[in-house]
Amino acid sequence: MNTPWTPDEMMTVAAARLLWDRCVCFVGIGLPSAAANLARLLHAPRIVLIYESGTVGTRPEVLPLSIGDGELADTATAVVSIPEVFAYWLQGGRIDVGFLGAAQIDRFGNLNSTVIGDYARPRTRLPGSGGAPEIAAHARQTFIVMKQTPRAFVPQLDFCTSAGFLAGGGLRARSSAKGEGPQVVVTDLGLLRPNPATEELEVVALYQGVSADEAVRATGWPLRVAATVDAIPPPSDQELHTLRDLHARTAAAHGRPVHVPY
Amino acid sequence: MNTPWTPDEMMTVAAARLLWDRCVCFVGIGLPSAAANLARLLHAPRIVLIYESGTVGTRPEVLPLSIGDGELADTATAVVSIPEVFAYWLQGGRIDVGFLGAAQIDRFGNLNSTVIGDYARPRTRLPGSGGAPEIAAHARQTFIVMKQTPRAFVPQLDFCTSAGFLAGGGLRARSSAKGEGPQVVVTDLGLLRPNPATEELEVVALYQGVSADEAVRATGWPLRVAATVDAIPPPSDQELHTLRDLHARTAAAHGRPVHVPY
Amino acid sequence: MALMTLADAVATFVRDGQTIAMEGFTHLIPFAAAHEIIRQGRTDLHLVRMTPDLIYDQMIGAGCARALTFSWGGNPGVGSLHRLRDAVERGWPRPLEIVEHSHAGMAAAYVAGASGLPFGLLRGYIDTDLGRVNPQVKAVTCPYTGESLATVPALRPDVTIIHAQQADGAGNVLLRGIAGVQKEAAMAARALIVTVEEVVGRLDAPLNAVVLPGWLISAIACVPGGAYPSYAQGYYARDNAFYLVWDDVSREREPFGRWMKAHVLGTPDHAAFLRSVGVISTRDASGVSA
Amino acid sequence: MALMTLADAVATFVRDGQTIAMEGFTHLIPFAAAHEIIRQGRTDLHLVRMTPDLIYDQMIGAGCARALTFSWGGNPGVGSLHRLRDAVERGWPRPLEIVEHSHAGMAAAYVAGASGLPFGLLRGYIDTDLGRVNPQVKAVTCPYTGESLATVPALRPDVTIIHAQQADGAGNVLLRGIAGVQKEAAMAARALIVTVEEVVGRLDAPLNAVVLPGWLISAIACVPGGAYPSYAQGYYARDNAFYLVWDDVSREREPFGRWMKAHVLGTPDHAAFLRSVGVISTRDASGVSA
Repeated sequence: MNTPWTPDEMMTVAAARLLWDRCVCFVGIGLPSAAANLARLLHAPRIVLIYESGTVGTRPEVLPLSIGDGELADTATAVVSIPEVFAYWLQGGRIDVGFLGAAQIDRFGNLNSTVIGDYARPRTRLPGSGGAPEIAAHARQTFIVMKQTPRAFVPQLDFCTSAGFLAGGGLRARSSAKGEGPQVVVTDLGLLRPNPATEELEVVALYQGVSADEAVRATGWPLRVAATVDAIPPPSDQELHTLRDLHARTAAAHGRPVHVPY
Repeated sequence: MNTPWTPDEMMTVAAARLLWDRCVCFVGIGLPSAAANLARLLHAPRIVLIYESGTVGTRPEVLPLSIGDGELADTATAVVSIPEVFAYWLQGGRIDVGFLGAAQIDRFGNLNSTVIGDYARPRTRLPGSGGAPEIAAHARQTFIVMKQTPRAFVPQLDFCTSAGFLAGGGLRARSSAKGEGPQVVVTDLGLLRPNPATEELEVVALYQGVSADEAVRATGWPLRVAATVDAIPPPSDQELHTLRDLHARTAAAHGRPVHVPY
Repeated sequence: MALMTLADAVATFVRDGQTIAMEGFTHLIPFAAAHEIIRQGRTDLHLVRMTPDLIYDQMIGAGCARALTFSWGGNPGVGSLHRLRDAVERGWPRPLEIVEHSHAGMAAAYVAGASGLPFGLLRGYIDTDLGRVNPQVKAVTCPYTGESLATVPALRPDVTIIHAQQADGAGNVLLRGIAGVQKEAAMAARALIVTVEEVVGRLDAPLNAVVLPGWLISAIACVPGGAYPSYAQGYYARDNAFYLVWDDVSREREPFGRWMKAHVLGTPDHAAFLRSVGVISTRDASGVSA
Repeated sequence: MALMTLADAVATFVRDGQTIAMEGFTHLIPFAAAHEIIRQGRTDLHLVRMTPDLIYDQMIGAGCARALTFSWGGNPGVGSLHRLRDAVERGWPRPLEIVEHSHAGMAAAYVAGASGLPFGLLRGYIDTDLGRVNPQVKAVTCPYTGESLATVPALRPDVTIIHAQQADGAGNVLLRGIAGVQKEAAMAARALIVTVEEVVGRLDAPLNAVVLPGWLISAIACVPGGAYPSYAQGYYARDNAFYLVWDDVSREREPFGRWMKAHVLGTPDHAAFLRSVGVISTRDASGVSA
C-alpha cells in the first residue's frame, strides 16, 4: 500500500521511467532535473546528465537550484564552456534526450516560452528561449514536461519559441531540424504522444484515477485519445522514498547559511 | 673588444633588437624563437611570447626544438587549444609582431614556403604554410628572417604562400588583410624595409664590414638601396654571452637521454 | 593591466551610452561591479548578457539601461524578473529596447566577436518566431551543401566585466569552475574589467586552467564576495535564499526603490553592501566550500 | 567505450580506404597506433593531420596512404619529411593526392566537424595561391558587412586516433598539456580510438581539465610510451635525437625499408618497438619529468 503522493511526484516518477541507462540527457532545472537524477539513482546508474552550464556527466548529490550550481561542476566528468556545450555537444548531435517545458504548447508539440500576447506589446513577458530552440532542433528526442490546463494546452500559440512537428504530417522531417522532435509530453494527468501518421498529440496513458475525459477537458483543443490508453502504475515505495530523500537532502543543503570571506 | 660571432648570431641579435618590452609576439621555431627569447632576457623582460601550439605568455628556460615542447607548456601563462590560438588570439587581432621565414621572397615581401617549381609537379616540395598565411594577414606587423641569396630573393615567386605588399603601391591596404604587412626583413647582411611610397623592399642597414654592393649581388632582383644606410652595431658582449648561454643551456637540456616508463 | 579600486575602474572605463557585457553563467556574476555602476549613476547603457538574472533586474529597475541583448530572462529556480518585466511590459522606469537571442545564438555571437569575425554561424532559430522578431538573425547558404544556416552579428561590447577567483601580481586572472561565456565576452570587448576574490603571489592554476593574461585586462579590482549573491567556486556558495527574497523585494516598484536606496545607493562599497544585507563574514576562506 | 588491445582496436575500427585523423600537435602523437596500422597492412587510407610529422612520413613510406590532408609537412626543427616528399615529387611508393590547408583553415574545418556544421569560417587564405590550388577553399559573403570570408568544408574523419595520459575505469580520458586540436578531431569523428599511458582508478583531473567522457570513445588501449618519439607531458620527454636520426633513416628508400622492417613490421607490439630502437625503460614514471 503506497503512501499518498503529490501530482509533482507522480510527474517526476513518470518522467524518470522514460529514461534508460547510458542515455545522454540534456537537462534543465526543476522537474526534469529531479526526474533525470531519480532515474540515475534507480534504474539508470550510467545515464549521462549534461546541463547547459557546461557540466558534462554530472552526478549531483543534491538537486541544483540553478542551472550552474557548484555541485554540478564538482561532480562532473568535464566542465566545458557555454559555446562548446552548444556547438560540440548539442549541435554536434551528442544528445539523446532533451527536456523542455513551456507556458504554451499546441497540438503538434510546438512550444511558447517567450510571451503571452503580442511580442511588441506583451500581456505577460516570459523568461524567453534560453537553449530551447536548439534543444528542440538537435536532440534526437525531446521530452516535454507541463501541467495540463486549457490555458497552457492551446489551439494557437501566441509565439513559437521552439518547433515541434510544426503543422504535422511530416513537415518537420522535411525541415532542417535533425532531431526527431517531441516524443512524449508528461503532464499531471498522464502521457501524450504524437500520432505516428498525423503527428498530432494524443493521450496514450493516464495516472491511476484519471479519466480520458479529464484530460480532454484540461486541453484547449479537441484532444484525441489513442485507441488503447495504458494505466500508469503509481509511484512505487522505492521511487517515492528515493525521490523524497533526494528532495530532503536538497532542502537541507540549500538551507545552510552562506558564509562569504569579506 | 668582441669575440668573433657567426652570421646566425648577428642575425639573431639584430632581430632581438627590433622587439620591445610588452610586445605580443607570435613566434616560430628556430632563429625567431632564439631572437624573441634573447630580447626577453635582455631589454624586453615583459615581452609576451605566443607559440602556435597554444602556449601563451611562455618563458622557456631553454629554446624549444619543436613548436610544442613541454617546456613551453610548463612555463606558459595559459595553454589553449589550436583552434583558439588561431581564432581568438591571432585572427582576433591580439598579435603585435609575427615572425615569418620562407624559401623565397619577392621585392614586395610576398613569401613562398610551399613549393619550388610547379605545384602539381614540384621540383622541391617544401613543408608548406603552417600558420604563415594568417600570421601575414592578421599580425599588426610581420618581421621576416631569411638568409640573403639570389635563389631565395627572387624576382618572381614560384608560389605565394603568404601575402606581403602584393604588387606594392598600397594594394595591401585595399585588401581584406588587417595587418600592416612586413615591416622589416632581417638577413645575414643587414636589414631591408619597405619603401614608404612604393612598398618595395630596400636596404636600410648593414652589418659591420658588409657593403651595399654585397647586398645587391645577393639579391635576385635589382635591389634598391635607401638614401641613408645605417651601420648596425656588432653584438655586444652581453648580447653574445646571453645568446650563447641560452644555446648552451638548450644543448645540455636536449642532450639528455629520454627515459620512457614502458 | 592596472590594479585599482572598483570605483576607479568603473569611473575610468564605463561611460553613459556604452554597450556593456557583464557575464557569468549563474557562477561568478559580477554583482559588485553592477552596484558600482548604479552608484555612479551610469545611464543609457546597452546591457548584454545571456541570463540577465538579478544583476540586470537591478540595473534595469535603477534606470541604467536603454537596451538589453539577452537569451533567457528569468530568476533561476524562482520565476520572473519583475523589474525586467515592468520595463518591457510597462516601460518603467523607461522603455527598454530588447534584442532577443537563443543561448546558442548568443554564444556564437560572442565567439565571433572574440575571433575577429563579423558574424557567427549556427544551426539555430529553426522554424521559430525568434528569428522573425529579431532582425539581426539572418542566413547564409553553405557553399558546399547548399543548405541555409542561421547567422548572428558578432558581439563586440565596449566594456566587458567579469568576476574571477584570483589575480596574481602581473594581473593574470584565474577562473575556476563553470566558465560560461566569460573568455569569449572578455576577448570580444574593447575594454575588460575583472573583479577578483583575492590577489595572490602565484595563481593556483594547473596546466590547462582557464587563465586570462594580464595584458588583455584594462583594470583589475580586488572585491571579496564580489559575486554575491551568486557564488565563487572554492570561496562561497550561492545564496539561494537571496534569490527567493528578491522575488518579493522586486515585485513592486516602491519596495524595490527602498531596497536599492538602503543597500546599494546607500552603501559606499561592496563590503558595506554585504554588511547591510546581513551576509555572514568569515575571514577563513579555507573553511568555506562553494 | 571498450578497453582492448591496440591490435584489436585497429582491427575492429580501421578499414582500408577510410579517412583517418591521428592528431597531437608535436605532443601526444599516437605513434604506437600508426605502427599497428602499418603492421596490419591497412592501405588506401586518406590521412588527415595538421602536421604529418614522422608518424605520417612512416605511414606514407609504408604505402598506407592514397591521400593526405595537412597544413605543415616538415620534420620539426630538422627539415624535410623525405618519404612525404618522395611520394609527392616522385609518386613512390604510390602517388599521393594532397589537400593542403593553412593551420587556421584546418583548425576551422575540425571545429566545424565537431560542431555539426557543414563548413568552417575564417579570415584566411587572403591573397595567396593556397586558395587557388585547393578547390575546397571557397567563400561566403557576410550578410551584415558584405565582406567576403573564406570557408573550408567540415572535416569528419571515419576514425580519429589520439594518445592521452590517463583513462579511468569508466573510460574517461584525461589529456594534460598542449591539447592541440585533439578534442575537435575526436568529436568530429565517427569512431574514436584513444591510446593512454596508464589506466588509473581516478583521473588526476582538476576542475576545467581536458577530459573526454568514456561514452564518446569507441576503444581505449593502454600503451605505455605510445607517443614516443614525441612526448607525454608528465611521463616522458620528446626524443629530439630520434627526430634528427630520422632525417638519415628516411632520406633513401632502402634504408627506410630496412628500418621499418626491423623496428615496426618486425616487432609484435609497441613495447617490442621501443626495445628494438633502444629506448631506455624506467618503471618509475614519477622519477621522470617531461
